[in-house]
Amino acid sequence: MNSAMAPGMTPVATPFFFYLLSGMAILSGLLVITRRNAVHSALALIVTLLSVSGLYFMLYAPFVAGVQIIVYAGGIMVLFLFVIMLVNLERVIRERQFNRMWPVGLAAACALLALFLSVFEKGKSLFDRASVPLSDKFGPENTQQVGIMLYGNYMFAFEIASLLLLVAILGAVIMTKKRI
Amino acid sequence: MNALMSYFGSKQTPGVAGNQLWALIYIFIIFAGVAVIVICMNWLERKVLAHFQVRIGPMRVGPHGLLQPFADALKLLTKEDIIPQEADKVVFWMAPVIGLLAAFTVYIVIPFGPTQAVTDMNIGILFMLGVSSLGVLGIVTAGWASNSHYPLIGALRSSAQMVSYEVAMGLAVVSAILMTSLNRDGTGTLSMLGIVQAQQQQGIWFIFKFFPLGLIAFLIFAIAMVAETNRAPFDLPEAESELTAGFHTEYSGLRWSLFMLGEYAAMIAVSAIAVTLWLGGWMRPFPNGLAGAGWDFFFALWPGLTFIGLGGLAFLGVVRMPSAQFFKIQRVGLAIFALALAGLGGLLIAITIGAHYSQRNIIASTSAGIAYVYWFLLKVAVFMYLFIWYRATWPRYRFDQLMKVGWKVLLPISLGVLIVTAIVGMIL
Amino acid sequence: MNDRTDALSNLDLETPEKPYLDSNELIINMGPQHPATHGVLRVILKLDGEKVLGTECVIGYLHRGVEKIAENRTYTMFNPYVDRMDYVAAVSNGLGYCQAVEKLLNVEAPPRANYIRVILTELNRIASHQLWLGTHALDIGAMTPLFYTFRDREEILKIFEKYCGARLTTHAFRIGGCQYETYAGFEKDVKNFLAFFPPKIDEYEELLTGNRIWIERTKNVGVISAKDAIAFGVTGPVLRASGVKWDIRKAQPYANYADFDFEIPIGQNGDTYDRYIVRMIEMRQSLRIIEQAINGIPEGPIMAKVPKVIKPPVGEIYHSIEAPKGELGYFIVSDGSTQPYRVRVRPPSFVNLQALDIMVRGMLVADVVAVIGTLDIVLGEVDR
Amino acid sequence: MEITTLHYLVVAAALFVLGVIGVLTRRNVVIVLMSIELILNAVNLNLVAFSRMWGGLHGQVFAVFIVVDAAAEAAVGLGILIAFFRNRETINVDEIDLLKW
Repeated sequence: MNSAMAPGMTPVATPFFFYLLSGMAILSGLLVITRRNAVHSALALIVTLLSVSGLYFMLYAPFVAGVQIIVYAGGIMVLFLFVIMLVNLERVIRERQFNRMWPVGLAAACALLALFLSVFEKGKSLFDRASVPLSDKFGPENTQQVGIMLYGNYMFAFEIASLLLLVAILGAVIMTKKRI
Repeated sequence: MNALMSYFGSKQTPGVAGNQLWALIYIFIIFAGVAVIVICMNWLERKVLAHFQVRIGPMRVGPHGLLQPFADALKLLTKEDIIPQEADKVVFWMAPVIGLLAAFTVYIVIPFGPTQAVTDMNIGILFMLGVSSLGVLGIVTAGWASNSHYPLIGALRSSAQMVSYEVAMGLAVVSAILMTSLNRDGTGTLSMLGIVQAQQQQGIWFIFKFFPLGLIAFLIFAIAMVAETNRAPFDLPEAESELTAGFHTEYSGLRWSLFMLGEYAAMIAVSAIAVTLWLGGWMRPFPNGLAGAGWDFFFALWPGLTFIGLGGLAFLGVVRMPSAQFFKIQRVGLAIFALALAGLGGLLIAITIGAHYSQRNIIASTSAGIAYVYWFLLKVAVFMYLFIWYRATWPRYRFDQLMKVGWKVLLPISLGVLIVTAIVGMIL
Repeated sequence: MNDRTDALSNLDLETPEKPYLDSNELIINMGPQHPATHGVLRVILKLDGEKVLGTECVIGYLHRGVEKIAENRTYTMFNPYVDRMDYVAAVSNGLGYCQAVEKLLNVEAPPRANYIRVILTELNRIASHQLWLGTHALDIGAMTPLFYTFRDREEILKIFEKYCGARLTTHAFRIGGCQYETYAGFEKDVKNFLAFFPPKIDEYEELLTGNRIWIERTKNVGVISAKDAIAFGVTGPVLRASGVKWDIRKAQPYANYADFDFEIPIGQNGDTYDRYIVRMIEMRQSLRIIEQAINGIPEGPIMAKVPKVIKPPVGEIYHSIEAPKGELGYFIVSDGSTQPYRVRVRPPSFVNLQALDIMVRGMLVADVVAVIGTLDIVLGEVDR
Repeated sequence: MEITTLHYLVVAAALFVLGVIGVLTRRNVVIVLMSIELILNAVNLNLVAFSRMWGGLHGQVFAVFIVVDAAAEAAVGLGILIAFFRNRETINVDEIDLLKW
């Protein structure tokens, strides 16, 4: 693809893997919103997340891919499964799955998709252009570069993110505790 | 032929060099190898545990029960495949596969030697921790899909346990990664290869670095990894006396054996992380203290000598076996096994000596590769033995105590070690 | 009685007050097929997550009607049946029954018979405690002690086998004394055992006593106060661990226990760890008793004068002994015929098991297993 | 055939729309939360794709922030869900229609 790239980063059979991963992502995304059983949805979502993580690898963003696997698939989804088991109600599975407003929601979503597609159509020339040659930021040094960015340009945002996590922890504990 | 030879003499792992043929060959070798090692571990665990417990363990199938794992495998494969009526069939079917995949995927970044790995990733250790943490999904879904109380409690226990110990584990790993940033070029790395090379460059295994900081981080990891793989004394998810068998209570036959395969594969994987991060990966002991061509040659002989020693032990078994007619087949079998081991050892020694005297590149790289893999696996084997030893010695923790150890003991200590390591690293 | 025992009313398993509302209330069946219930005990646990809200024991899976069988057997014929109750301490069972009938007949076993009885009973106490230790440790997760104790228990069983031909259900004693004279080398075997065993106890203790995990798993687990223990009629090591110095061997000496010098270990907290310590010391004390008995064993007959056909006078008798698990009592009503009118056994396991509920309320599932182990129940005796 | 940024954008748009459909039509709160994760992922994919396109790392850094945000959102959302389930014994969105009861 690009000769300036670091060795070892060359993906093989790019189109094949792209279509495989994105197909898996979209298909299991479809499963997420259609399954009756929330556990099945969660498992489908895990497949989506892992496929998206594979797409990150193909976009030379290994750090984001790793974070995606460790935080999303390993952490958040375990949390989801845990909660689904706690609130496991047979009743919910038997009941109606979609709310009464579903045609409106579907129509709105379709309109959104149409909007996207029209934007893509209009901006085709913009998005279709060849990517800039890869700098070493996308090579083996990616993690280091992202780290330098996080602690340099985005220092303040990083601290706020950690504060956000702290608040989230406290909130979750207070919310779920029976007696405080 | 050229394609096959293309890899020898390369200074990179096949994945990094873009050598797809060899990457595939490595994947195949590693997967088959791990499966074989797991089967052997099964035999070893039963044998070693038996000797801890004044028993002799399996003795009937093959000489000294050597064929026991194959008999077990045959039994498990031919058992009736039971899926409970009320179970969620699809998820029940998928759960062991998830666990197994998570355990096996990790192996693609484990560096058995500087070039003996499938590939090397920029985010190697992050990838390993992430993928191995996916194993919990298999356990949780297994517990849920069984639709039964004991598996459900086991699954809830294990998810809480693995998530909490991952924190301490991750922090211990970070303190090792901090040490890599003390290289001469001043940049750290997450790559598994890079971590071993950093130890090579700094001339010290990280377990001894900033004594005792490296040691404490290593110990925290060593405790957390036992918890992470659900082994005694942290085997609460499958606590036999409390939850009958925990999350795999309803599993039998092939699916159950997949869980076992996944568990042992995960044990080997976490041991490999520990070896890579703190024990110098593929490096032989005392590369600085006992340097020189003579010492190099001496340590290069070890792989062959080990196999010859094992063959000798097996031959001792032949000699000590009762001479009754009944044992004749066993004696012959064991003797063949001993000869095979000794022959393998002889071959390895021949390669080593050949590499010492000949100038052929291919022999030298083969010999070096054997030594690397040997030292790596030897260190991993020590951990495997420790796993069995723990199991024989200690009672099981209770759930709240387990959480207490994880959050109130390991986490603060690992945080402290991390901070002190950072400060010490900055001063030096 | 205090509040804890008031809460003992039925679990009300059928109707949860607010269905579904508490998302994590769980009712599970522990047993009858469960690795840690020591047989076929079924415990219904009501859990809040892992916390035990209440338990209910369902027993009777091993009920064989031993007491009813007694009414259709002569006094002699019934003797082997008692071995099948507490099958890990068969000698003690036999001793209790024989002595009860002797009391009813008003005969006294000769001194030599009493000495043999004491030696065998104390050996059996050690064997029973060994089995308890192994299974209890296994329940808590330590596999290895089980195999150590079984290895050493073998030595005791060998002595039994040589003495009376059976290892487990010994039927060692007869009404009026002993059937068998000691075999040649009995003294040597017992003395060998006395020298062999103390290092083995040290070995067990080395694995467990100071082990941090063991201490954490057993300290303050399954606590029962002395008051509660007495109120429930709990006896044996469980009672003594709560600090009550009650041992029938001292309190109402039977056989010739009054001759021997030994101590009764007691605990302070009444928790699982104390019960463990008490039983470990009891094993050492049993060795002391055996040592005194084997050195002072007199010559003489081993059987008192007992009529061929045992026909006790009309009346009733209650006699109890200190079995390894607690007070083992026999209540026998005689109507003057060759068969007892009624036999009632007071089994220590059955009574001790009643305390399970207050011992585990508010604890975790893992503690239920530990407490069942520490109560040292044998389902053969609970169900009879 | 070369895979361009547009391809990734289409995938991201598809995931986004799927997420929106899930949020707007499903009754089960857990699945609604999962759909939100889908939306966040679609955004992340966009960011990383553009980061690749322009050759800067800002997109990747933002993606990391969004992952952090998703973790916080999931924790609090599921916490609220459990608290709600304790009180009302339902996890259907259209039954959560009172601010106070």
